[in-house]
Amino acid sequence: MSILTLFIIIPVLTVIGILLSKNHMQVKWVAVVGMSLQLLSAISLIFLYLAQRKAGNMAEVLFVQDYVWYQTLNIHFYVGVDGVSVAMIGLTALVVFAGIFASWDIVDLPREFFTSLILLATGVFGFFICLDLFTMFLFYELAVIPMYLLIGIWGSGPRHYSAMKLTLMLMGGSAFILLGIIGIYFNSAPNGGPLTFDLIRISKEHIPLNVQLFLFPFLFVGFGVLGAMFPFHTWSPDGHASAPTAVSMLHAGVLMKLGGYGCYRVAVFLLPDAAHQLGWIFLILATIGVIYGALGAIWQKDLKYINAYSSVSHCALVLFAILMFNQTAMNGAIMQMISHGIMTALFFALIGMIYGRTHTRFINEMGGLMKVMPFLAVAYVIAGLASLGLPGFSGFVAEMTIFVGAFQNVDTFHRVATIIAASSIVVTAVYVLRVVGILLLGKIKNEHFEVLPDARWYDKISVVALIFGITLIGVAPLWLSDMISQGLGPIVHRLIAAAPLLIK
Amino acid sequence: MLIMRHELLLIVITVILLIVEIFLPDSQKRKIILPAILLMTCVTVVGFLPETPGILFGGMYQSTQLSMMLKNILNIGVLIIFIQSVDWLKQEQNKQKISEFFLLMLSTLIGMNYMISAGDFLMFYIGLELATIPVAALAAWERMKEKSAEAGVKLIFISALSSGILLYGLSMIYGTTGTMYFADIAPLITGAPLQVLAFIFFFAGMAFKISLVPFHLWTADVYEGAPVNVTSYLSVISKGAAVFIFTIILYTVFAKIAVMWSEVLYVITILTITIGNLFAMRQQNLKRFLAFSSIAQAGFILLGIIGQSQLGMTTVIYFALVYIFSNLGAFGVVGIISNRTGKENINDYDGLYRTNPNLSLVMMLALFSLAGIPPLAGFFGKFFLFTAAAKQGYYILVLIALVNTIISLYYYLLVIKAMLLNNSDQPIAAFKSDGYTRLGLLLCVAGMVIIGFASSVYEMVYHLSYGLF
Amino acid sequence: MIDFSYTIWILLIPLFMFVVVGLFGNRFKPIVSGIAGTSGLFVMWVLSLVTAYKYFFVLEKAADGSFQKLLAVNIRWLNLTDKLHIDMGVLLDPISIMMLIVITTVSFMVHLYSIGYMDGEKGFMRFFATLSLFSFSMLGLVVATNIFQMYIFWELVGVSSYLLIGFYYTKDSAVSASKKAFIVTRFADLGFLIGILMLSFSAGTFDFLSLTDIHGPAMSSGSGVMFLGLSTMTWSMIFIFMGGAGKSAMFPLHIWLPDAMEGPTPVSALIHAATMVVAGVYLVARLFPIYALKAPVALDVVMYVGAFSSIFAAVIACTQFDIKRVLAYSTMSQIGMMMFALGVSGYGGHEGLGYMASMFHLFTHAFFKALLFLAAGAIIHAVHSNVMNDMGGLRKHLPITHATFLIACLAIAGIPPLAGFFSKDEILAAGHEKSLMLYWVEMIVSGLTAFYMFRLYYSIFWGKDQHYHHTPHEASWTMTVPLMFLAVGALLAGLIPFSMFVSSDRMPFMSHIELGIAIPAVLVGLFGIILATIFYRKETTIPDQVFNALGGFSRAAYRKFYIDEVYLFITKKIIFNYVSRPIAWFDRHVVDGAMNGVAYVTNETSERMKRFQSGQLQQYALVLVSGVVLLTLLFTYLWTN
Amino acid sequence: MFEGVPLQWFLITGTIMFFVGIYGFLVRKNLITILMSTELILNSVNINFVAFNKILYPTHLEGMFFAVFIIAVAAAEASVAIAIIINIYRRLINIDVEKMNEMKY
Repeated sequence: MSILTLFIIIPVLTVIGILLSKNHMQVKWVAVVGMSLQLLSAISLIFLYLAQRKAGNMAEVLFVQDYVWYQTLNIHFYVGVDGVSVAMIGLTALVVFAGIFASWDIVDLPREFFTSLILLATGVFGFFICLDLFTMFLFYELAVIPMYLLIGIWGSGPRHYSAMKLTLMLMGGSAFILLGIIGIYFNSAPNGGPLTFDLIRISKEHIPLNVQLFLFPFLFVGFGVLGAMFPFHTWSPDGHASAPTAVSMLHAGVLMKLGGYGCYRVAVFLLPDAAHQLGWIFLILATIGVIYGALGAIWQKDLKYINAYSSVSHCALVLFAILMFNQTAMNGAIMQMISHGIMTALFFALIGMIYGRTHTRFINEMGGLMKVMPFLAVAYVIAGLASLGLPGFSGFVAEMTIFVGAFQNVDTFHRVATIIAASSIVVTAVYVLRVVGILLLGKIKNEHFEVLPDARWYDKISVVALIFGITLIGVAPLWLSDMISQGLGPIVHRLIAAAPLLIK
Repeated sequence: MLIMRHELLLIVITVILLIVEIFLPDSQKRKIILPAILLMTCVTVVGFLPETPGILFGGMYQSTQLSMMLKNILNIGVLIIFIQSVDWLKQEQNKQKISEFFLLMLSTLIGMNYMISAGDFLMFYIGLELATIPVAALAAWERMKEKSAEAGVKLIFISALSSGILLYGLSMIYGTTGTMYFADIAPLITGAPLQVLAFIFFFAGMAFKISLVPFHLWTADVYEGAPVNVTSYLSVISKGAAVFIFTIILYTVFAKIAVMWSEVLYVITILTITIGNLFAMRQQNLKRFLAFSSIAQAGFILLGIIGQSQLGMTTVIYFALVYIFSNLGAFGVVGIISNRTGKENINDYDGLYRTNPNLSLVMMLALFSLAGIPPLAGFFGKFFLFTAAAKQGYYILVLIALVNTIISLYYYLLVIKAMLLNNSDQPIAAFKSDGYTRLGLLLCVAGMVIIGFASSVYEMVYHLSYGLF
Repeated sequence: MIDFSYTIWILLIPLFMFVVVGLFGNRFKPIVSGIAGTSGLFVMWVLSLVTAYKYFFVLEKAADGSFQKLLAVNIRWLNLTDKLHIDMGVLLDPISIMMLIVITTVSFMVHLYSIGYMDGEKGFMRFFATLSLFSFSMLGLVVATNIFQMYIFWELVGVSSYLLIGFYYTKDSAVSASKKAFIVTRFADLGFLIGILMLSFSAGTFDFLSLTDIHGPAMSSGSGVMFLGLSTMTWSMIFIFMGGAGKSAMFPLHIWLPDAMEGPTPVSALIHAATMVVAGVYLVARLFPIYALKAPVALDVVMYVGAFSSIFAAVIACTQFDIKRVLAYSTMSQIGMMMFALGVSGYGGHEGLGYMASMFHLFTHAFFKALLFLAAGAIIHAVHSNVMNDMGGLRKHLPITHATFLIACLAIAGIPPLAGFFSKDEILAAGHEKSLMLYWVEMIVSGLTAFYMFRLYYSIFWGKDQHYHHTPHEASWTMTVPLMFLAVGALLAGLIPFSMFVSSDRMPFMSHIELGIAIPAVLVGLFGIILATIFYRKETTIPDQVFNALGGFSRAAYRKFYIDEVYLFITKKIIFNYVSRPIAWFDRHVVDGAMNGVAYVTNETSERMKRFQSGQLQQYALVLVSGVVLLTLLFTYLWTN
Repeated sequence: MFEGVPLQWFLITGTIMFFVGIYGFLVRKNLITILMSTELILNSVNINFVAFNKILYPTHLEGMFFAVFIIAVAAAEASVAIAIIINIYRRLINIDVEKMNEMKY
């Protein structure tokens, strides 16, 4: 019975508790308790993992646990983590924890809300701990579907449209993934032996090249949709704009990471040769996405749209880094996922809190909030600085790792792509400062805002937790990056085996 | 003698009910409901007792572990339908005909059982007709409604036509092989043009029962016109039985021309899934809506059949099982609501969750299961179907099917949207459904949730099924 | 061997100050944070003086008699590739110690001054918190052991400058100024980053020690031609200089500096006169061996940019009326001279005169320019305006300020024996050796400098009184003491035998005043002063006549040669309207439209197809039968041949 | 009595009946007539069976039995159909198939 199973059990128990609880106060507290436990077990998992590694346990994945589920199809419930998944689990736990507090004000159907929220979280955790393609996919869809209800019922604006669009596009992606997974399954034992969904086992095999070439686009695009890859990103602005606070947080913070993680863990890891042959196409798309999202954000007037587009840009940077196929860049990709996860969650939390007070998200209608709600305003500035990659915050570490890593590729194509992508940091500065300038600084435009309250205790908890996260990583990144790069070892070796000329 | 246990038991209880019906005074007709259900329960339970397979009537009737399991599946389905229909049967206009409902249902069930364990086309044909004709009577159940009568007419006439075509095919098979026994026919199937023609006629006949495109047009009308419980029966039980026997015959009798019929299925699958979904998208009446969704589902089932392997047959049966529970769940909700309020349109369901949370929850689960959303059983069923088809290398077919799952998800979400997202100024008033309905729905939910997780079900099916190679 | 590891406290103290004051400052009375910050700076000041003494006089020299570069502290911060890793630490060598002294001194003075100047401002606490953040990042920048640490603190310096410029955040001009400053420098930093990427890739290290080791492998790397016939090294150096130019407000990235004067005056004194703006010069000096030995072309770029910026800024400075803006442009021009000096310098021995001169000028300039700003601050504090025309005859009211201001003016005008004279003389000497043309340009610049400084001086302290709301008076001692202290610095700093401590190859050498250079320089300076005296000693119409006589040129100079307008056009018009807006539109209508289009088409098909079902029994039968027939035809055809 | 009559003749007759039945099913408007056309189809099948049995496989009587059963089942089918038709007639006083399109789309 490994610790990992807790990450499924705790949420399930929490959901049951929520369904049993009487009034909505009780519901919230059950959720808080459950997710705090989750956070604690995530932290302890990180420490256990580091301890194991320090103890010299060099196994590819730790805390392994393997149950046979479907005998004949060789489907297992097979969990285990390496550095990467540990990091992602930590991220998820943190964001969910903050999300619970950020959605403290939910009055309409709170029980259903928290149930779906935690179901979503369950899906995400499951996805990160599973090493069996089938169960991974199961949890993946489990994570996507509650989105529909969460946005549709508790959302704002054109919520029905956005919810439907988001769900259909993501499910379209998962349809591609399903095809890819089945394809991998039937080629999982090219030289005899039983077929398997076991990710580690497959990664030891060598799938025939033509099959890889056929499957890779499906898998990469399928996950890329969730990773907001240009041009499949359009669900994200609408979805974010309509989603309630906590949902935007989880969605941008965690769910979009499933895409990047899937691209890395399934598409590139299992189909390295195809990745090398077809990678350039998606690299172009990713590079476009980076700059495109950033430029798109400049024009927006709705806070959530601005943030959604910046998310597009940042997540494109993740794919960009993954497609650089070397240890450093991939390390950066993972760190970028984590950093962007926390940071964007912080953004959406703040936007939600501001919206909850001013009831508008249009920056032109607001101004001088620094005077009214200093706590939120300062937090927003911090988030902004983190997002434009200021040293001392996680964003900087991630981006620099990515750029240095990407620059290790000698050829002009990668170099140019890198420089284009790097230029996004300027554009990011532009739109971040634009928002800060219009929204927080300057004079108060609307005198009704002068009396608005500042953050309340639960707001503060969620904000502080997230800020702590980005600052911790930003100030002391070494442990994280080392942990991740341990996890990256196998995939990098596989990639090098696929293309010997790559520099590690 | 006990080999024919299922059928005999059913016949017995049919007779019992008949006698009780005769001696029951008009005012007391309702008293028959409980015993009927109890008897059916007994049959279902007894059906699970182990039994050695065997052959009767010189091979006309063959009972195997597989066929017994299929019969059990059907029994469960019928039992749930019985439980679900109580609320409806108790209504005033039905109180004279309660026992007829059970009698007709049971006789069709008998027919299906014979059909499933047929070893000979004659037995198969008799079973088929026995399974079809009473349903027409059931469809025309509500004498006061034109719709119902119209449904009956459409059903009986189209079925007559299709069985005529089917028989014509059979006659040609007889002409080319000189026998009607499956076992004897199988080796004599050579793919001669006449046999091809025969197969296509036979296929058309079955396609009508399974309501595959382009033999599906009757479905929606009949489903809409017939009473909800009959509709659910049509969409689940008779379709399921037809699928089972169809698979068996394809895998045994027509094994030698598998290459040919898999091509036919390839085309028909694409047609059925796509057209079924496209039709379903814009339906307002929930029964029509579910009719088309069930057409699409039938198309998905073909994916398993085309798999041609043991895996394929397993997934077909497994999916049919899942489908029974999911669809019955959906129809159960539609039924109880239409009984209580007479509303059957999607936009009548606006804001249902606010008034009847549990019903809409069941409905949501059922629809999610039909759409193949984890962790409900439908997800596993669909996944295995795709696996089965991909095993034969039909990746393109799988891709098309996958794209269609998105469309289907869209229209299932439309209903969920109505129930949970929309707010209506006059939603369906909150009402308390009776114990039977609750029980029925509970069984469905249990089925949807458990079957997926309990891999043992799948394993059992797998070990009883067989494939072509 | 002396242990210098205590120097880390010079970094940690301000960081600690920032965190404590930032988080808990509002718990106490504002003044507490002021005192805390100042005392903290005092400690740092003492520490750095001690360090300087130990380094220069106690620590034994390296084998070849040069001052050694030593890593006082070095901690692994992040692993990138197997070769590249980012460290955090303290690097001690002559220039870093020189910068330590400059920064701590000026910063200490400014802290002290601000207690009086910012008294009663709301956000007093915030001011001091940010100030200590700045000190932390600036010190971290100068003691950086590797180029990436430098980049990190470079960014931090940028942001603290952003926060301080935007200190009065309710003033829209301040907000936009801070935004402008940050974005322009950020743009430059992009160049810096790309430069770092290239350099580190070809040299395989971030570490300054191995980068600037003239016999090391890094030196021999990246010499392959990359683009436009220039080597990788050259390109990376040019890009890195782009970063430096951004911070040091070199043309054409200077536009943020004048607007930055929106910030409180002490901030202008500290950040935008003495310390941060010279970071670019420091950066070039830090990588000087590479520039000199590997990338002469890049060094020429530095030279020309520096020269042009100095003359350009000097001209504009003559036409401005906002005293802080005049000072800002003069800063830009002085920094231009420093860059120029680096540009003309060679490596090693007397060749490296320019290097020494530039550092020397950086050192002296810090004193008198900080002094000028603080004095200007005192004046503004007294007059509540920073436009020349509201001033005049202040010498009676503000004697101390007047005296110190005058000293500063003389110093910057290069009048012996004040600080400016020596450093500027060295620069001109170095320039004279390299290229005569640029030497004369710099001559003109020093003339102009003298002119506009005294224009400023006269129009503030002479002329007749304006009608002030209340008679101006000297501010509290906390403000005057720093003035006097810095004045002493401006008087004496030049007498230090600078070349004995700082030189391109850290090898002490004798530099002496060449009268051939010095005398004309002083004459030019005096000429400028005299001219200014004629123009502005009393109210005359000569200036306006000259102004009009020069016509378009002077008007252009007054409008700062329309550079701002050009930038505004590019950003607001092009980027905003012709790039971002179309993208937003494209995203909504094309990309998203495609997705919605699919959905729409499907829906329509379904709507149309539904019509097929007419409800006619016989039509159903027809479809059924025809289905059979079609299948039959198709497959009997397919299979029977 | 039928000696010498080749199989084809029976089959052709059967086929003609089959298609006549289908034609009738598709074009006649009166439900009863349509029912009769289905009977035609079934009878054509009967002819086939009997003919095949008599001429090709005279040893067993499978075809004959099949025909008998078909006749029986057809009778059952017809009875149910007619019952429903009567019901229809009660509701809307005619049995024109084209009137029965209440449910469509």
